Amino acid sequence: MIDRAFDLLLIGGMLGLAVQVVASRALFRSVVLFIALGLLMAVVWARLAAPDLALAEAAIGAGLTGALLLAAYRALQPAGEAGDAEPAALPRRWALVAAVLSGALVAAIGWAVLGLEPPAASAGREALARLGESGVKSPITAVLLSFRAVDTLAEVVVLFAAFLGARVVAEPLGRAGPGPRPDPAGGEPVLMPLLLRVTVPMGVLVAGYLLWSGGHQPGGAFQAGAVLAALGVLLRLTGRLQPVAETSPAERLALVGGIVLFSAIGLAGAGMASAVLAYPEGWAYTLILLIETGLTLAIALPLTLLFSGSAGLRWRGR
Amino acid sequence: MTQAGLYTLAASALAGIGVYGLIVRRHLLRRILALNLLGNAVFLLLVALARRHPGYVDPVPHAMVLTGIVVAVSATALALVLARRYYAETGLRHLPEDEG
Amino acid sequence: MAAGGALSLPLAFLLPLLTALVVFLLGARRAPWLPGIGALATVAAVADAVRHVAAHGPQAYHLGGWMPPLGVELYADGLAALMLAMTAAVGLAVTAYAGPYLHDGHHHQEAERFWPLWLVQWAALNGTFLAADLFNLYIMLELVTLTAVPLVAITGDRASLGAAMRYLLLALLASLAYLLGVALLYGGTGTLHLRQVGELVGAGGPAAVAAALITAGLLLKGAIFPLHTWLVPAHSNAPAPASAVLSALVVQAGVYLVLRLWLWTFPALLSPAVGWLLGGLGAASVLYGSLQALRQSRLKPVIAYSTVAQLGYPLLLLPLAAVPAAAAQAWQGAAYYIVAHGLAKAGAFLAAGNIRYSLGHDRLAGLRGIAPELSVSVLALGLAFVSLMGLPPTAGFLAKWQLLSGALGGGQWPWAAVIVLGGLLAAGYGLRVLAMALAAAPSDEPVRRPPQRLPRRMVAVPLLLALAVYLLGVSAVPALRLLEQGAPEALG
Amino acid sequence: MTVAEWLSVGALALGAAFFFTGTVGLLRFPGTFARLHALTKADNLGLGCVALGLALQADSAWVAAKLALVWGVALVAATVSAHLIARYTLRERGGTGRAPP
Repeated sequence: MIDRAFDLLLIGGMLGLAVQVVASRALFRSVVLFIALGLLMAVVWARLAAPDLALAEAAIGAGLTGALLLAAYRALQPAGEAGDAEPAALPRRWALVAAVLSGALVAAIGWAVLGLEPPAASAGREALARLGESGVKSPITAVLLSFRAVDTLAEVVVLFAAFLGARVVAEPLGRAGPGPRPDPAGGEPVLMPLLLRVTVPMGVLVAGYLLWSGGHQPGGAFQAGAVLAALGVLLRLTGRLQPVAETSPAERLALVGGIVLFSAIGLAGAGMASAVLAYPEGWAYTLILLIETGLTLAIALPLTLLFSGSAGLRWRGR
Repeated sequence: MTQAGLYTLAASALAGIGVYGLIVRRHLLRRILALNLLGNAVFLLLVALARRHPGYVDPVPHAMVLTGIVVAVSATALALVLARRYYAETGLRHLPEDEG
Repeated sequence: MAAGGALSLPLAFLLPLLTALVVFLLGARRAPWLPGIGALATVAAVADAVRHVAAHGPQAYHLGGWMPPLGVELYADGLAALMLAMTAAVGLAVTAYAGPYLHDGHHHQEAERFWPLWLVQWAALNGTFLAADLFNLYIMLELVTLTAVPLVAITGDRASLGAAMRYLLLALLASLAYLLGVALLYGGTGTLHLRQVGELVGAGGPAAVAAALITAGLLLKGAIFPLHTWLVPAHSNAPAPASAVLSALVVQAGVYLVLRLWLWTFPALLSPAVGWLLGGLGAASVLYGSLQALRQSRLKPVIAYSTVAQLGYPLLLLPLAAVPAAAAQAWQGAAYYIVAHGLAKAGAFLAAGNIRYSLGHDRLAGLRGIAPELSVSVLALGLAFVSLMGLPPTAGFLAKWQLLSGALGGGQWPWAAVIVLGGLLAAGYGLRVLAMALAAAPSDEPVRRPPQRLPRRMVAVPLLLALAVYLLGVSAVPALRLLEQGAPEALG
Repeated sequence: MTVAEWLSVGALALGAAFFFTGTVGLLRFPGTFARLHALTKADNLGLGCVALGLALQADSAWVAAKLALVWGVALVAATVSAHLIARYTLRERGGTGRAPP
């Protein structure tokens, strides 16, 4: 009873926020409400027994996407203009067409899901049954790095491709990313160094823990990479990391090293195990942990660079 | 109605809101937001459907959504950079309707 | 736990990917030979895959040794092998062409960025043709999109940025529509494997909704009328090698997947009404794209609208597939069409790139009198257009002939009429361009700036592509025999 | 119910009340400073009460320690962000051009 009420409250909040994101007059409000929606989604994932997703959503879906959106909001604000000055809304009949179209979509999907019987057998059931063969104890890590490893490989390449693409269309260094700091000459708030002194080591620790724990419980390269990327964003915003126009060799290695390692171990599987992307008997856990370590960097660095809007970063400690 | 059923219906409603926003709002940032709403709807549908099985939670959709979240942030980041550059070059924050 | 199948299947994905990563690691300037090596290695892997399919029938490779539904399968039948081979031919040509095009001193930064993007895209395209898994296909499609958009925007001018933005938003919408359908299919069947889904999904309501969502997404990616609006600005504003890849490969991957999914996964849903609807959209693309191509005043938009038109033909297979007398020939025609169009279109865009490189513009009215100076490029353009028109002895002719005789054999005269009309319109826009290019220079024209000299490799590549179209027109038997390996059971 | 459970329920209810008050303040108070005042004070206390209530129900001291850590980290984050918001507002509104330390 209480459970159902909580679900309804969550769904109501989620849909209410989504409507506000679309309908709100002020763009800034839409962006902030979208970030709030991301946090609410993290609660939804937890409700639906998906703690891995809750972690990833809070860090990536709400946190990093939010930071990217806010930076872009500021960049798309014309100088000296307070309001949003949005392009003229579409004529009324278009809104009607859109309403009919999206209403039809809702009806079609709703009708389809209500008629959908859960299948007797599923890939997930087999994954759980054969978890022991994968070498790790967490079913999601097993799916991501053993059963469907090629998806994970391709997906890290997607992130790399987004970084490459962002380089093609990037703005000049001074305007890109979060933009120039408001008062570079003025001092830093007194609490900032304190915060960094607490957050940075703790964040690295948390990332390391998440990486290691992915073998047997929620966590893994995605979550660890997201936490590291969040630290990168923090250091970039506080000026510890400065944007530069060149990618250093070390950064290049961090960007593609994990993917190269993953592909190389995958290819070696053709000779040393049964197939490409198979792990030799008894080596699965070690190799998966090794790959995940490489992937953590290959996730964290492009995300940080995409936020920074630069090809590289240099340390400028204070 | 089961919990999973409730959330699948919520997912279809969320998808509708996203598509509506994508059509009626022209500001590039709003269109990117609307696409992300639609993405969240798809993820929600996958996870809710994974919850229907008696006795176990299907890990495959969870892995798919985890992958999907990273793909979504990659695409969003590229779209935002492109929108900013487009604005810097043209001064426009929406795509003109007539060309193409 | 055995992989089965040829190792060259995963290599066709991994080799270009690894090349891209190493090129990025070293920098394209430090290793200008590396993309060429990677391209040759990829071509070798593809050749081996094609050889396996031709000799031993369809190949299935189980990545990680996990059988579906647990694992991801790579599957190459005749159709996939033909797509891989076409991609390899175009890929090799583009790699050879882009070298001198980008390294001429003006495009240093573009070169640094072009190579990794293009090589990742090649890997993703091979992955798209090989993946027998709905979710893996989603990631491959996203990878293709996220590499195609920067290629459109690589020149960074206003027109190309707007085109890239529009393309990206629509392509992301298409991906999400596709993924929504995949979610429904997995929810109903518990598997993501193309054929397993097909066996389990049936023809009920949820399957129909899923198929509609997936098809809408793919038609948007494949730029089929009325979802074609993004294509022309995107393809005509990109630099020549990018235009060639986008038109010959990227959009065709969408059309390929429409055929793949309807014939292998949803044959139960392919009722005559659905066939007519999809075929009708294809026919509308053919007619609309051709008519628009006739009205353009610049060369690259002509070729881009011709892409919209040519993408429609393969869809004509879907209404014909259910007609026993038409199915077999239409199947050969549609598959051959994708190959013929890919090669001819890549040749046409690269030849147009030469003209633009040399003259600095591509206005049709300014093409008068270029034939003596750009004879080889104009020849390549002309040969490519002849295939697009469907005249013998080209591959385009053969593909059209098979489609047409299939349609006539099955008594499906409306589709036959579309094919003939499309050919006539193509002749119209093709001859219009060629007439301009072959005309004598107007005598009253003010002195033109002398055309820039073309590197020899850029002259040769479009001609070789165009000649390949003729080779496939004259000797079609190996390719058609390849197509019979694992031809869909749904036909007829 | 044991004493610990009663205490736990009481702490949770108190925490919820603090959160409610803080949220009402955020929505109703005029001006950034007043809102900040309502939000940080009430919500930090509310979170503390909730953490305490949950810690009383925890299976082990280890879990209770983790809950305490959550509260501590949230306090640090709230302190710094409140400080930053206040500082920014003061500079924008005050018009002195110089930020306080």
